[in-house]
Amino acid sequence: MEALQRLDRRWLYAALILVILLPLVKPLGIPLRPRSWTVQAFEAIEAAGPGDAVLLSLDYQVSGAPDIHPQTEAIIRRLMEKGCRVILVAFVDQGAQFAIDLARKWEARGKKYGTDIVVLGFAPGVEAAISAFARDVAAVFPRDVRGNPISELPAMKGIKTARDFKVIGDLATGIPGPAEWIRQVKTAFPEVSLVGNVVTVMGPQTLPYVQSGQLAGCMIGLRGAAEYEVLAKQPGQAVAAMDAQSMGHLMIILYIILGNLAYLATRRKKGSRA
Amino acid sequence: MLMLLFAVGAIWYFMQRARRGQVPTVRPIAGLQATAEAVGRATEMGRPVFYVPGRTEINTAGAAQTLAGLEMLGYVAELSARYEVPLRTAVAAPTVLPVAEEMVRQGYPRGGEPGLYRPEVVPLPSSAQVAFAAGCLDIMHREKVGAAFLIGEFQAESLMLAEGAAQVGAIVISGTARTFQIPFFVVASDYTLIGEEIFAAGAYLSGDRDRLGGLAGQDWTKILAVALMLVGAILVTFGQQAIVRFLSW
Amino acid sequence: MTQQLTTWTAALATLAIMTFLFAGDNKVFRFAQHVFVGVAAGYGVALASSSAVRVGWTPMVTKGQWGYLVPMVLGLMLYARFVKGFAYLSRTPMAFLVGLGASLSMKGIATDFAAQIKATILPLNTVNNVILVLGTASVLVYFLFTVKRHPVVNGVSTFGKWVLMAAFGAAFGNAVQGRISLFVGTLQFLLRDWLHLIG
Amino acid sequence: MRKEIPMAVASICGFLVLINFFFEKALPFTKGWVDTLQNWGVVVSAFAMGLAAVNLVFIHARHIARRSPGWYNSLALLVAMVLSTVSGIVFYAAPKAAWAAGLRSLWTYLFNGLLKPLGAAMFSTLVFFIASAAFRSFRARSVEAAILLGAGLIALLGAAPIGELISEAFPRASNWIMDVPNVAGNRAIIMGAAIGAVALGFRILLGIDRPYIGGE
Repeated sequence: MEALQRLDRRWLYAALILVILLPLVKPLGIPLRPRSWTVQAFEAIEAAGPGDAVLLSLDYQVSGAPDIHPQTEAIIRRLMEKGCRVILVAFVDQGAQFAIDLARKWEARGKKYGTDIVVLGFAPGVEAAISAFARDVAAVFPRDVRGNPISELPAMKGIKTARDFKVIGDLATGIPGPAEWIRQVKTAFPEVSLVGNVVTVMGPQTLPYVQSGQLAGCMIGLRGAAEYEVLAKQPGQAVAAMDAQSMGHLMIILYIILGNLAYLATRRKKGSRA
Repeated sequence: MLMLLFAVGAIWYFMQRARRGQVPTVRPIAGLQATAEAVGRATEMGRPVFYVPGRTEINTAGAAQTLAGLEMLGYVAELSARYEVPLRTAVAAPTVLPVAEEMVRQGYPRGGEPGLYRPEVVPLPSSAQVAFAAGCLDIMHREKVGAAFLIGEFQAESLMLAEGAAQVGAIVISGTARTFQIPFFVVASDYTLIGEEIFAAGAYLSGDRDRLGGLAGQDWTKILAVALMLVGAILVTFGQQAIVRFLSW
Repeated sequence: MTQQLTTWTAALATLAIMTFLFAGDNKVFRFAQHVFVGVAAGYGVALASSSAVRVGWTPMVTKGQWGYLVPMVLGLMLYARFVKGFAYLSRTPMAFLVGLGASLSMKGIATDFAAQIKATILPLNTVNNVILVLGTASVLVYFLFTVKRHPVVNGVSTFGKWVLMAAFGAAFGNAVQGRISLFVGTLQFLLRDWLHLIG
Repeated sequence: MRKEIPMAVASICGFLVLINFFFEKALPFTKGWVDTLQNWGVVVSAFAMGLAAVNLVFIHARHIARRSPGWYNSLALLVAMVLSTVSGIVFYAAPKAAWAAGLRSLWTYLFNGLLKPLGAAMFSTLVFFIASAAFRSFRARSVEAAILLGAGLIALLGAAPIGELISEAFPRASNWIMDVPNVAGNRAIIMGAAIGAVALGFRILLGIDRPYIGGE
């Protein structure tokens, strides 16, 4: 056991990489059951019908993107399929470029920029910006990222304040996140339907807002994206990642248990000597 | 609205009371009590004490945590002077460096025997997280520290530091208010100051009356919350919505 | 072509960071890290300046909203901190941001305090509801610092600590899960976009 | 005056926002004022975002000038920064102009080829620190740590789809931890933080705390 403790950490790393890599190449197909908060989020987003405007705020940084961006992809795919109007915005600088790339991708697939999807851009100032945006969209974004006045965009027709969106999804890696959106938007417009889409680490601290009804639902990290893909019956890259995810969990659990067994063993040895 | 008035009122009232000399007493905080024990153990082992007051600048959102970490540093400096054990402090942010030096300089004489050991404050790069952590690990390994204090705002480096300290056999006392990092600190160190405990410890050690009074005011706001919750829940069980209605208003 | 160049650069950048795992702090890793900080900073500047133009400058010159001159001047005053002797000028815009931020976050008293109390007022007819109500209350009690110690308070506060630890357990699990997800995402990129090993 | 003006600015802005928040119906004219303040806030924040960059320029220019060890890294940092600043500004200022096409693709290249993968890779290495810490230092040293680790293991197993294959009980237990003790614990933390924010805000608006001064 003590020899195990002195094991070069690189062996631990290599074993972990291998175990995660294999199921990516050769999937196991473990079934996935959506959890209650994801189902709530899915239903809240489903409430948007053809022609309804949905706001997605991409408040994430590149560092957390692999955990949250699949959610954005899955939600937009579903909304495009249904013919909703998707409006993208960012209150974290790095989120804006993801939005621009997504719009271009859907344009290439035959959707019309400005009608089906539009990117407003980024606004600095965190809570001040969110509050200002919620109260008057045009004051913060008189033009979209491509320089078009938003009054001329069909996608923005009839949108003056946060109230005019059928659903708002906040996709966040930190601050601002759902807590800030609730604080600035729900206080001004309690009737707005807000969904919290967060990276996995933020999941636990976001759930109290779902229980209190301040959020209509919550999607947590890559698994949240996978559950959404299952619910929308369009399995994609997030579902494909879940087997690897499972194996990673097992490996870390194994490490913790081995480590604690070694710890107990050395403690018992010390105890018997004393 | 009423809540805000109550909170502000309570904080104001206890602040005034504290200024008049009725300073509230702070409950014992396990991590703080363990501090003396940890410094003592390092002395027995004949190894230095190592201190990191977080990695963040003093003028950012994490400032309150850094400040609490620095106040604890003053206390640890006092203890290490009393036990005559060397103290090493690693500081990341340029704005924190002078404050840390000041804390050590003020804390040392309080423990008597100034000048026996020269406490060292080591500046390390802050913009690169990994480089900072590597610098700390280097100190811990080279000096074989006996006690390590990691108190302030930490991000992902929390793990590397706590693990490194445990590897050299140091007793580890950690504290942060960053919710993501607390779990890692709890499982990887001997004592952890959890969340608001670092602010309370800081206020307690600083003896600042405004802050201690503010602490009492915040406590009474929490007590109001607990009372509303419990009474409300009991009433709701019997079909009475009075408190819920009061809160919606 | 550009797409391929981008993918290759991205793959090499990923591998450069990964060298840290097997070779420790090394030259390649440090270089990649510096490039990251540089691009990120430049990215921020570019976005910030374009939004300053969009929200401040354009309405000012095209619609004659000269009021935006005020925040522009305040914004420039921030940079006085780099000029010896005029550093104090940067305090006013900082104070503006701090005052605005502090008051905006005080709105939390409604959404993070009153609304949370309301959500905790649940009928005590299920075990879960009882745990939720008593758990929230006792964690709050654990975070009381100036109240006289009393056996009942101590007992409640210990229970609060256990609830808190279970909550941190959930946070721990999620943190580990999230880190695995990030790594899985990175591997997916390498295998799919770069090596074309998976679909 | 050097202290009084900033203090007054912080207090007036703060109180206006609060008055509007609580009395918008009674005092409708405050909405316009606060809207203006917030729009100004967006503009000032935009300027503030440049501060960190200026700081970086100072630090790394000094490294290069002194040829201190690793100065070429500083040079790379500054070059990367200049390239992304210039191409980014052009990307946003001239979204359609033909002359800017090259710079626009440079910008996209910098984001997708460098920024995105580097950030993601850096954070994905964290899983390895967790792995080695899991093996060496995550110990059930005390009752608290034991509860935490136990709940953590259940949460971890229940959140993996494979946990469900092993036993139905894992996802159920994990969801229960997330829905009940987690909500209770985090809710209390959220409430504590809200009160803390009020205490801090109150002291800032009254000028007792002046974080905007500091660093004399």
